[in-house]
Amino acid sequence: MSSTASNLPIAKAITAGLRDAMTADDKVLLMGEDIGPLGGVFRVTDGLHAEFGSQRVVDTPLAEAGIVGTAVGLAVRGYRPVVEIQFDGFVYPAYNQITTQVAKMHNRTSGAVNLPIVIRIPHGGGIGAVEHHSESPEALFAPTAGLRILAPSNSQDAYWMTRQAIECEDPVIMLEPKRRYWVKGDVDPDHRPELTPWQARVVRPGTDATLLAWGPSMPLALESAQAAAEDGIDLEVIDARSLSPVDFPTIAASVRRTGRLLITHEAPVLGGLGGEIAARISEQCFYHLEAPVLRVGGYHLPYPPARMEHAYLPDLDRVLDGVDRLFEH
Amino acid sequence: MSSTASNLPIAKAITAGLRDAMTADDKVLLMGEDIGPLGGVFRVTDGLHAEFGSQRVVDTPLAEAGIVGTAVGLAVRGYRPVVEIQFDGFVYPAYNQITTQVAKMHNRTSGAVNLPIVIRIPHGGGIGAVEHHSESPEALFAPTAGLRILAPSNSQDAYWMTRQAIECEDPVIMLEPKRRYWVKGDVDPDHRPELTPWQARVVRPGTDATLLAWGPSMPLALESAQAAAEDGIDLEVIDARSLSPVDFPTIAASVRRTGRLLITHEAPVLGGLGGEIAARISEQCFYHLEAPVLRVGGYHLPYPPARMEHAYLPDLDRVLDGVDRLFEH
Amino acid sequence: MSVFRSTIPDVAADEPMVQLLAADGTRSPHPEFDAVLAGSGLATPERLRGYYRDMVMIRAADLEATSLQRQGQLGLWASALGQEAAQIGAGHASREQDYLVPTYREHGVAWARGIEPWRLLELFRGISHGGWDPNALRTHPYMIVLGSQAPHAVGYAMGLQRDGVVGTGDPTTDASVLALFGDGASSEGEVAESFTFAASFQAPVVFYTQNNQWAISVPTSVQSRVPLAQRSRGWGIPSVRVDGNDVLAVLGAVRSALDSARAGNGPMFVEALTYRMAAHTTSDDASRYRPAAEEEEWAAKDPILRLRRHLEQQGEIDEQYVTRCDEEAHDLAMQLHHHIHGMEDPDPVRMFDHPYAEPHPIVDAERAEYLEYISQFEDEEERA
Amino acid sequence: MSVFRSTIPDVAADEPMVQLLAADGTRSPHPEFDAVLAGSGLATPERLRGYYRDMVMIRAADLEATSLQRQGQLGLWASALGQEAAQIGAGHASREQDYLVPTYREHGVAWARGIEPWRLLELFRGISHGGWDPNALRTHPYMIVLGSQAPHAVGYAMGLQRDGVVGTGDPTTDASVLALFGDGASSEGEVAESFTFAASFQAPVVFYTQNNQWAISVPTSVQSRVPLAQRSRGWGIPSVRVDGNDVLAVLGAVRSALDSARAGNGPMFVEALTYRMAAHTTSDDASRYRPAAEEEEWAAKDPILRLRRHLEQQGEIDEQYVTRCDEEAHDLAMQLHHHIHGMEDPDPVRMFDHPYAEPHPIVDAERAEYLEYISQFEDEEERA
Ligand SMILES: Cc1ncc(C[n+]2csc(CCOP(=O)(O)OP(=O)(O)O)c2C)c(N)n1
Ligand SMILES: Cc1ncc(C[n+]2csc(CCOP(=O)(O)OP(=O)(O)O)c2C)c(N)n1
Ligand SMILES: [Mg+2]
Ligand SMILES: [Mg+2]
Repeated sequence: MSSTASNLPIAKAITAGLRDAMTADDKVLLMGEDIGPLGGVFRVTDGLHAEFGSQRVVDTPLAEAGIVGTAVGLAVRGYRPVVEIQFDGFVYPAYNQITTQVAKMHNRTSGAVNLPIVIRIPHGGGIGAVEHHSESPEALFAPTAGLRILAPSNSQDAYWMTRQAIECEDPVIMLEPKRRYWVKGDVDPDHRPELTPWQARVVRPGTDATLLAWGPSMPLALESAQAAAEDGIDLEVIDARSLSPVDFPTIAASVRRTGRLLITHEAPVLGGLGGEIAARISEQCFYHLEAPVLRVGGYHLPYPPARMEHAYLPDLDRVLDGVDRLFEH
Repeated sequence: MSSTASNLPIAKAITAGLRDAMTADDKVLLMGEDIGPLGGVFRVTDGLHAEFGSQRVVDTPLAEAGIVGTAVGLAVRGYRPVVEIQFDGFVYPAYNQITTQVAKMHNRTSGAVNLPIVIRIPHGGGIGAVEHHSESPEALFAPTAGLRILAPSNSQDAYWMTRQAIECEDPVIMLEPKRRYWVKGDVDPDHRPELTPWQARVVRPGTDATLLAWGPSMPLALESAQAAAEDGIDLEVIDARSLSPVDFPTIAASVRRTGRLLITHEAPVLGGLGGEIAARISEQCFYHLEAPVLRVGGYHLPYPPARMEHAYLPDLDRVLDGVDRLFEH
Repeated sequence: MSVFRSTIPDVAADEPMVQLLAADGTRSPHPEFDAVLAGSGLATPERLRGYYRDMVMIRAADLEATSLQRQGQLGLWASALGQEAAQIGAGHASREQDYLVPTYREHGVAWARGIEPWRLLELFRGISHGGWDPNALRTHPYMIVLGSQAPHAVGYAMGLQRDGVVGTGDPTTDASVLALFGDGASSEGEVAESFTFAASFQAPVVFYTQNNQWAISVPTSVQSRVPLAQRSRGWGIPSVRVDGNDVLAVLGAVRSALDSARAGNGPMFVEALTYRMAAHTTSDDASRYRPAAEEEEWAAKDPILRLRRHLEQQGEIDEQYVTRCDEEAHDLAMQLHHHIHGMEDPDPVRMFDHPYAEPHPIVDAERAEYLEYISQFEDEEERA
Repeated sequence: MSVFRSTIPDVAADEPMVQLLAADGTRSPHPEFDAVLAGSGLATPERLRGYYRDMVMIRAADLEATSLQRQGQLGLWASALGQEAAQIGAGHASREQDYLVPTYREHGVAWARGIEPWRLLELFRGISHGGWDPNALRTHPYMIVLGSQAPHAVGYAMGLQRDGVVGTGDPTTDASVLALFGDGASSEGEVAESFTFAASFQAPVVFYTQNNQWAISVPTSVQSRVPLAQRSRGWGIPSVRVDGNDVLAVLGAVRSALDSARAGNGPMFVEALTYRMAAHTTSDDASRYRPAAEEEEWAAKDPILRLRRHLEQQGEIDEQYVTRCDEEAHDLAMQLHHHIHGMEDPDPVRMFDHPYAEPHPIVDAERAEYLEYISQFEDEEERA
């Protein structure tokens, strides 16, 4: 065990989580493109190949369906594969395996087979990349029963969600906030957090409105709350943390207090996960809502070229504009 | 041109639409598994291979990514490929091509290349089938910009949407209501309908609440309205018709009149397209809604075995229960 | 010949086919496979009679299933008629510790692995999506999304490597995997990726295609211009084409490939040339795309008749045995008939049982909602 | 040898490599490709000097792009250093009417097709996702999702068949398609499916892999245990391995394959063995996974130097020409430098321009919303 609290960037917290999981259970193995000697293009598996060897840190052929599909077979055989998809935009060749196999095998076997597979996906934009490197595909996976989705936003969650996703008997997609990989935070690997990974966290209590975000959008949410506070608006900020299942009770409880909800995510608003959340909260908090649930997110466009992404991504002004609109009602 | 109004099952109306499109434009060609001499497993392409030959009605190798991917190349070369995916559950191997290529090529080429590709998918459940044959994947495609999605619910729409989807310069996914393929209806191939394919249709005007559905759920929606009428509740029934883009103005206008909205679809409620619609309508009609937007649909489960599907699919009782709940508020 | 052309066989369609039993039951020698069969004890007269019985039994079950479907008892049935030798042979060629990864038409393989036919029928009836424990029976569930099972097979084989049960030199404990897919499914990219993984990691997996000439209405020639057996050679995966209606050729090829794989020599590929005698499924009408003459031609190559003729020629089977097999087969069919007709529909609440292995709040809430909703009707019924 | 083993080459790694120019510039004869080169006029001294110039130019552009990236002017750059012969050769081997389907590292191919380097740089700068008209330049956009372009190439080739411009006997109007992908991408299932479609429909497409030894940090041996050239033979697609740093071998192989395809003889596959001299991209650190010695070994096989030596040996190039090429290359680099440094960022509203070809109410509404939102700030600025 890493066994000492420390200050780590999110990427390194995941590395530590992987290392500790591999040490704790020799059925855990890593698979993916360039995760071996290179340590992954984001260096998340840095050092693990040297430490655990090529049977447990496997540089695979370049074929995402093959990676996820062989992970299924390994899981049936009793292994706990942790798969790295290099970028969000390259998960789609594995979409069939994830949607029809990973998600459904437990159900297909009437519960006889568990598939404790973790699919790690660096996700989101804002890194000035070329096409296909900045996607936010959460809504393309969340509707599929059998999958779980986690989206850590800080180092402590990154460490523990990695551990807990690997321990989970269900398949888990981990959406890692790629543009925050190098943001540091405290990690305490010795004390299992009280919150389960499936629970949302109220990161900043507030009274006037609720602001919900996750993963890479959390810093923006907190920054927005601070700015709003300067304008006299006290926002309650919630980190959704789990995107499947979404912790609706925690969100609803907050909205019942504040009467207003703004959701922000990088994915397009149209068809984004915010829609499902808005729909449920609108239903569950019908009599508490003083304004419609609003969303600030990407547009219904292919993710734009890097020099335009600042206008596509939610930013402080757009979130504050959303907050203002919450109070126009 | 078929040139005479007639009474046709939905499947045959699509056949007629394909035939007329192929006659009108020799760049139109059909591709898919078993669409040639067999006429497709649902016989939608019946007779077309004999009529147009194997250069225009192409039995392809059994590889969905290859089918959609070669359609992209044909479209770049100036053809208008109409692709048949045999069942909804088998579209996922082509998901990468659809999501990263079909949807994005026009944008990627800064508008230089159009991809007038139609992807026909028999969709939905209720046919007593084995696994993977009863899926409702609309929410897995609707978030992706660049795609359009049509869901005809009757023969006239089936004919004309086929024609119009093929004429459209954008790629269109046609979700065909497989369990209604043999339901007959009038088709008038001579008069282009006034409504564009992208508009919703108020199928039954009503005053007390709006019931929105599409494709295979339309008969249920109408049946429900009739049953509700007997209970003194006058439902306005809307056929969404286009699922991308959804015609929000028509729906919102109705809800502003009725003050209530129930959405029913076969896909799981959680993460279904109804969520996005509920979220938008809740926002746009905030002051008009007398009850939260409610949804009746599938559960967050893999589509169940045939002998349980009746309990999974929305039925008259569940929709009426939803209607009742609209008035509990 | 050009530097390009010289790289492929001159007449690519000329792929030899290993046959040990001719259609009339005549036995030809095949030094390599004969040795395998002799060494394995897989071809003793007693075993051969057993395969005959197996094939008769599974064909009876298959025909009964078709008639159950006609009676509305099954939603669908995918008949394996004509493929009995290819399936019974492959099933028995595998060893106890091997893991088999089937498609949806592997009734003979399932039978050989000890999976009762009613479990298959359950699936086609629409009771469950898969009824057995894959690890207990060392057989993957029936798989419907074509080709998707192939990487699972390779992954499982990679697991065997990590478990240290490959290449130890003891074939009674070393294990390997048999990955089954059809001629049509061979075109799926996931199958190709499976070849890549298997070759790169030298995984102990044998790919096995029953080339039954058709993928629904599409002939194999659309999937490959050259014999399918050649496909894997592009990865350096050795392969062979055998007569799939010849149980001995299938046994020899599959056992020898599995044993090579378990010994640590990497993947192999076997193409068994056979014929789907029935329509694709009970929903299909084969007369729309293939001539009756073709069906008749293949009827003459029937794998069951062939083995019986061989056993008769060897004097290893008598009328009595044949009759007993027929009777047992009839009994099996009757059992299936009664079992299925007597089946009650499952309580739909069971659909909430296994979406997840761990508790899930949405599923729990929806289950509760469903039960509450259903209870209204029960209340009504009670009141009525 | 077993019936299995006899189906694959004995030592699979023994794949002959066609080479016309040795590393030191020595020319060896190759009757078949010599005839192709002679017949096509592709290897006149003038053309060869042209290729030399092309390679020098594109290398200069490439190096400049790397430095522009270091200056923060590009988000990323994928250098093609070392692959100039493989790209310039393939580009020029294609005929005007052919359609080329590149990946994201095809700068030499783009150059040969008349696509100005600044258009490539735009992409890496993050101005657009693709700036040219594929039909006008008969070159597909740069493609990033590995392998996804391969079926497009086959589909385009199927379109050529339907247009009647294949196999008419006139190579000056008959057309074919060149589908490019890397050694890494060759593992993607979509590439395999492309082989299947191309073989089944005998589409006029040539698959072309620049095996530059690496897929980021993963050596080609992980993608295939046997030489990649052998892959396509599993489909009966003839193939050849050539020295990818030898522009003559590339020209001969690719032209002869394209001409065979356009003549109606179906697909072919060419593997060009080359080396990615730089890191994968400017984000990559190659020292983490490959030894400097390897890079040095390949530096000695430099394709540009090789052609120059050959031309020198033939007395077909002089110091003056070399100097002029260097000067032109320097000018090109300077032009690129100024062009890129002078570039203004596009108005983000342009992101709403091309999601759809036809009007779309959601896009229109969101564009309007965006403009209104933006106008607040303009108002503020005006007020300020
Ligand atoms: C990915 C996918 N695409 C399409 C189908 C529909 N389908 C079911 S069986 C079949 C033909 C399969 O042919 P083959 O692989 O030769 O197996 P066989 O049916 O002959 O046993 C098709 C197209 C499917 N099940 N999965
Ligand atoms: C489907 C997909 N998976 C992963 C990636 C990330 N990626 C970009 S380039 C690359 C390596 C490609 O290697 P190769 O095909 O040999 O081409 P090269 O870079 O050597 O030119 C990888 C893994 C991608 N672009 N697409
Ligand atoms: Mg078949
Ligand atoms: Mg490479």
